[in-house]
Amino acid sequence: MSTPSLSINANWLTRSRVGVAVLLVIAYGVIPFTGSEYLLDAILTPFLALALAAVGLNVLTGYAGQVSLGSAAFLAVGAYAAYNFNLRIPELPFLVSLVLAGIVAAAVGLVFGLPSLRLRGFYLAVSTLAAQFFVQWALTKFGWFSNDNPSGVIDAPTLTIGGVQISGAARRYVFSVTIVLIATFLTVRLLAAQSGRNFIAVRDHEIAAKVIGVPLLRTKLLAFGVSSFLIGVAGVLWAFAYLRTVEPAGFNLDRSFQILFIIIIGGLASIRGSFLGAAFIVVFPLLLSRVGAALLGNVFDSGVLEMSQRIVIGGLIVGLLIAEPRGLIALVDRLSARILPKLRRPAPQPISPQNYHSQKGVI
Amino acid sequence: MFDYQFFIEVLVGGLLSGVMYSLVAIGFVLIYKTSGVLNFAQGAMLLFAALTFVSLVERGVPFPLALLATLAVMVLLGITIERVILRPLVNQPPITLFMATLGLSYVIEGAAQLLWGAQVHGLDLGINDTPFNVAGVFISQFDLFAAAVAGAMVALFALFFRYTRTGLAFRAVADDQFAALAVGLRLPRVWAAVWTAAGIVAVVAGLLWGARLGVQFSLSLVVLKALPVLVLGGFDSIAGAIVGGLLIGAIEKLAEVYVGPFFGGGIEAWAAYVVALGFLLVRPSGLFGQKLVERA
Amino acid sequence: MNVFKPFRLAVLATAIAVGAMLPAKADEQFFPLQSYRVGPYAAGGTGFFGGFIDYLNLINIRDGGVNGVKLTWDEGETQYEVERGVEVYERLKNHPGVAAWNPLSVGIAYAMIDRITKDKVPLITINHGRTDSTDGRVFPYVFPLLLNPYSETSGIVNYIATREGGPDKLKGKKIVVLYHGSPYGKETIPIYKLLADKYGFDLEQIEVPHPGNEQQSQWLSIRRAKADYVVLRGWGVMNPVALKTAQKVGFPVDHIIGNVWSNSEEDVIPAGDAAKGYVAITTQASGAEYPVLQEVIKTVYGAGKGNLDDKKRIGSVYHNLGIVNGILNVEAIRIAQAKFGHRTLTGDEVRWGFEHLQLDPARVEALGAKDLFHSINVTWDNHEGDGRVTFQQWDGAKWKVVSDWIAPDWAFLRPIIEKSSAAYAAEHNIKIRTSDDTPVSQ
Amino acid sequence: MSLVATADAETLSLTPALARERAGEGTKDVRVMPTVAAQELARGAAPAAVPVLALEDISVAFGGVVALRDVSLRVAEGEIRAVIGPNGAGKSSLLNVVSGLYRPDRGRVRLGDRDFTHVPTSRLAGYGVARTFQNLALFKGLSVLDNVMMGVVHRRRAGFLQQILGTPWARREEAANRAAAEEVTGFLHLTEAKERIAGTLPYGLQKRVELARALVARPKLLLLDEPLAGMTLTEKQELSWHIRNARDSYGTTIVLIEHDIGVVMDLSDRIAVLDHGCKIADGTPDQVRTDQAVIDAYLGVAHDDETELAL
Repeated sequence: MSTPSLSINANWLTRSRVGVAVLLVIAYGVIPFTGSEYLLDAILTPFLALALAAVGLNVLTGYAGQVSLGSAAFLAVGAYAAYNFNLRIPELPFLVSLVLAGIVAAAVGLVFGLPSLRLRGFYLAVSTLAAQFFVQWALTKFGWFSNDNPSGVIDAPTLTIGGVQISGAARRYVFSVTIVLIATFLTVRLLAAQSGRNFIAVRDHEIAAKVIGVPLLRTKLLAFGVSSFLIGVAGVLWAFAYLRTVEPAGFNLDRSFQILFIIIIGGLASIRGSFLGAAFIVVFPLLLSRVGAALLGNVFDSGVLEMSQRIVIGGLIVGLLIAEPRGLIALVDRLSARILPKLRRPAPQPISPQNYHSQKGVI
Repeated sequence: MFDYQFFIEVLVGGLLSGVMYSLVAIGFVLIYKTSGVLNFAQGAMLLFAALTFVSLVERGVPFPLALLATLAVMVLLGITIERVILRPLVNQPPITLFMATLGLSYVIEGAAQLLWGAQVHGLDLGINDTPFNVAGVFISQFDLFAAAVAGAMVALFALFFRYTRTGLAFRAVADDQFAALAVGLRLPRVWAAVWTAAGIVAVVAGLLWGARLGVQFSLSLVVLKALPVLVLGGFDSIAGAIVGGLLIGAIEKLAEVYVGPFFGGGIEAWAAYVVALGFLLVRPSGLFGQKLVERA
Repeated sequence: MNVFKPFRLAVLATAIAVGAMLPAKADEQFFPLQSYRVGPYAAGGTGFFGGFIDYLNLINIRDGGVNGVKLTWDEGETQYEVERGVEVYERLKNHPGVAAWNPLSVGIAYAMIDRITKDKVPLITINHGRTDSTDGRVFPYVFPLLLNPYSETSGIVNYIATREGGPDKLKGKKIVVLYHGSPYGKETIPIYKLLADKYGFDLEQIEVPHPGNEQQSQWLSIRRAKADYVVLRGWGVMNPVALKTAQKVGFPVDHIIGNVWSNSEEDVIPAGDAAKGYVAITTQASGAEYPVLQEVIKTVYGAGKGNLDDKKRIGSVYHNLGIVNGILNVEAIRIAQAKFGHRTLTGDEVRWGFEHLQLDPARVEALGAKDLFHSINVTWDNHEGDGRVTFQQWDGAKWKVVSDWIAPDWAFLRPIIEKSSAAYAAEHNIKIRTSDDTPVSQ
Repeated sequence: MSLVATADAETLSLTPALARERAGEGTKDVRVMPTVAAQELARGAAPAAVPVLALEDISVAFGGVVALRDVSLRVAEGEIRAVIGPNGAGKSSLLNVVSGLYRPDRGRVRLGDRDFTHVPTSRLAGYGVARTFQNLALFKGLSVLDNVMMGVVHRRRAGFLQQILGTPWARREEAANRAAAEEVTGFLHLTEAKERIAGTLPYGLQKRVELARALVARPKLLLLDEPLAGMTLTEKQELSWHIRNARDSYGTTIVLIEHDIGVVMDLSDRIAVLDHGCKIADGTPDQVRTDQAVIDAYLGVAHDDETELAL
């Protein structure tokens, strides 16, 4: 019997003040000082960028039910837009370039979101592939985007925000975590408001939503716009805080699938799920290859490890979809409900369970 | 002046490579038509089939025996996929099933490379590819052979669907799974048969594409060539897969040769998708796809 | 209470613990390897890194290391993806005694330039990478050994000139460059234009979108343009498909010239008989008959430590590239040890070694690599080292050398390189070095 | 462009085609009374007030299958108007035409003084029309309260940015809608389950939530598509009580499609009977019960097995 989950507006932000406070203390107090450069630069910063992209895709696919296979294109638009704003208008402070890059990504998202009114399901998913290939082609073809660098690769300059140079792993991490927390907070507020409810209405029963007066096109375009904005900003973090040099091939179809896997594994329509999924996708392959190398030593070369890793991830996705379609977050919630019964509010007296579909409204 | 001969050559080349796209698209249609699942793992199955065949041939197994063994392996793979992955997910929304096939494609790609290694293999089907010169227009022997094979396969499927009992069962399940169930069709057997057929299509497409590209990891990327075909022809129609393939093949090549230079070349990757998308906005369920009647 | 935190903390704790577990030992020179053995470019990765490791094993088994300093290495799988390459870099950069980085990937190399310059550890991009990194004054720690993309282009054009009977015969000839739609592929667009203006040949550059498994329209355009020669600047599946499609449209395969990343056995085998007669440039000849290869077979594979699973690939183009890259890395260390002492060297000392890596044909012969590669002459401001190239033709079973050693037009290329490196220096405000002193790291 | 009706509707006779073409756009308020409706009024077939809903010769067919053929129906203010008929008689199609989900091949739909050939579904809520669906169109992922609040979504004007920033305007709208939802939830005795996710509720409760969502906007016209389907007897009695109470407290005009003849006979003021897409009878419950055509259509099934529901 799946425990009755709570409604959208009892989101975890308001429900557990303590939890959020502890999270902030760790994020700003503990990690920047104790974390090694490897942990900060190779694990946490990519995790934060991918988590923000996953939150963005979750708004579109998890909440609004519009499947997109082209999210990597918006990562790329964000990265290249920020690079060009920063390069061609030097007097713009970087944070403004970041927001403008998000807006450009949102605009591109709107354009490729237009077909969503007439198309549904796979047809829409395939049309988002048009966005993926077109953006990737445009970024390599037109030299202007990469400042006419012959190979199309952009070198991200060192960031300066308010005079402070963001160099060094700790500062890059703090910059990323601040951007991600602010963006996620605003997204949670949007999802808890009427627009968030409209997303779910369009996802669960588009016809009923239309009859009661939900503006379908505006809601879908808002979902595409907000989603692309968040993914665009994640693209800026990926290019400026993490890799620091970026080529269009880095935002290929595998990247789109990676973000999609994150929200499937983490949990559709769940912000915490997006973070959990991103943590899993970034850390799991590293752990697997380290454990594999440690246990099996050099019996197997890194290629065999890589391939077995691919099987394990693929198998896990299928297993999860069968065992818990609502993703890892549902498992974590179920575990925590058993381990910390006293902390959770006593659930209302259980009404006979109903076989309810795999939708979930909790943030 | 407009070089007609060259135009014909590009067109014929486009149509013939379009047939190769249809080969992959048919695998998708078979499974989507009867179970509503968009099997994104079709590409990985294609790679697995080609890799199995070529590895057997390289280990000295004679041609026909290797072909039979590969067919057996793919049939087994098809049935296992249906049994292990799709049956437990049978009443999940189509998007969950689509994502399951994504996960599945990772598993198959990993298994293929673990089992047969990651080297590149040449695959010679014994068709030398010196082109015929038909009135100055070069037509490739291999593509003609591939077109013949694809044509034969489509005819085979058309007959199979129309005149055999199992074919009838396929069409019944495609129309309405519950009605078919009610009539007493054992769905699991039908789906197992469907996945077997898809396995066979994967072998044929795998060998032809493998001969064309060489058997290697990027073989599974061929799937991306088939998606616009499905969008144009409709996800649930074999005829759509063929006509869509021809159209996409021709449009892709003509666009690259004639329109490409204005964009600086390399537009093939997205041209097909944009054409399919444009067509879709006019007819949301593709050329032959059934128009979904929204039941309130 | 936020239930999510304990789970994330556990993950962070393990990551920190694993990161700090690396053993520290004296008198070892370490090579971090960002290798790729799977995915679309597995052929290149397994061959190159196989050859490199085989040569390091040879030095350890036969000579007990370089003057007693044992060579060690650790592999991290990157699947040719930039962020995986960066992750392996972050993980291995603090390992004691890092000698040099050899990523063999354009994307990863670009991402490493800033990082290794700060760490003062040399980055080796043999036969590829940024052309302007040849200018040691601006890129003190980057070494495109033997051949940078512009020299390769000049080498190819010079070879075509010899085929046509002299540079003046190039005028009016039609040359098409078919390049892979990626940073690597686009790197040489400007230089081909310059050479076309210089020699007066007609030039057309056609892009093949990644992955390049469908080239019908590109090759029909080539036929329409009535090209005399096609330069194939491909990578991965694009190469065999190009050769098969050329056969399909009736283009003579011996007029296709492969660049240094379309010259391996793995590029031609899948194309079958369509590849017979195909010519490709190389800095290292193919074949296992060279003394150093014989020693590798006898000593390394004999001791069961050979890295290649498929023994038939010993002596293949990629394998030999790995062997040559091993020779250059080891000799650079040997030269640096002569100055700094027979001990584990710092990255900067190894950099000094590379900047004095001069192996004339006689020394190359002493290393058992006569005719495998010609020579190298690296100086503090010329990090390429004026490598010479030769051309091999595929006869359906193996490569046969069909030209003697050709020298690219270095004098013509140097000013172009310096203009580009000067722009890079300005953009990144780098102080241009004036002599071979230890570069100050900005 | 809004065409102001100058003279009395009688004299201003637009050719049907022009009226249909202009009204067909459906976006503008066209206050024009085509001649056909005028004659009907003259015959005094319905109470003098303008009917809340009027269907004139509606015909809908899918390929060969005829769903509705020349069906006319008039619903007066405050009336509980039932539409009954055997399976496949076209009842749901009728509601789908009224709510604009189907475009009729022929005929016109008049909502109050607006006249359409194809009703613009997205503007239904604005015209004060709400409906429930035959097979439960709840938003399973939302809580009960959120589902009900969706019923008044058409009143929201504050943009998404204002919602994020929580401007006073946005907060006021949210509070107003929440209050309306709380009130209707109480009205339908759902308060205790209002935080629960709609998908986790039993079927009977979910039907009630859908009714609450339809009622929250105080619609002038409520279309109920088999609200009692699949319910136990007690649940049927409860929901019937709520339906009648909605009409009595809020004065909502209700079009009820229902199979349970007992409930229909008891609840409705007038009943229309459809069979194979045609209207075969229209009148008070007693008139319809004794109408021979109705009995034939139902083969006498209606009478003997349904006991009189003692409400």
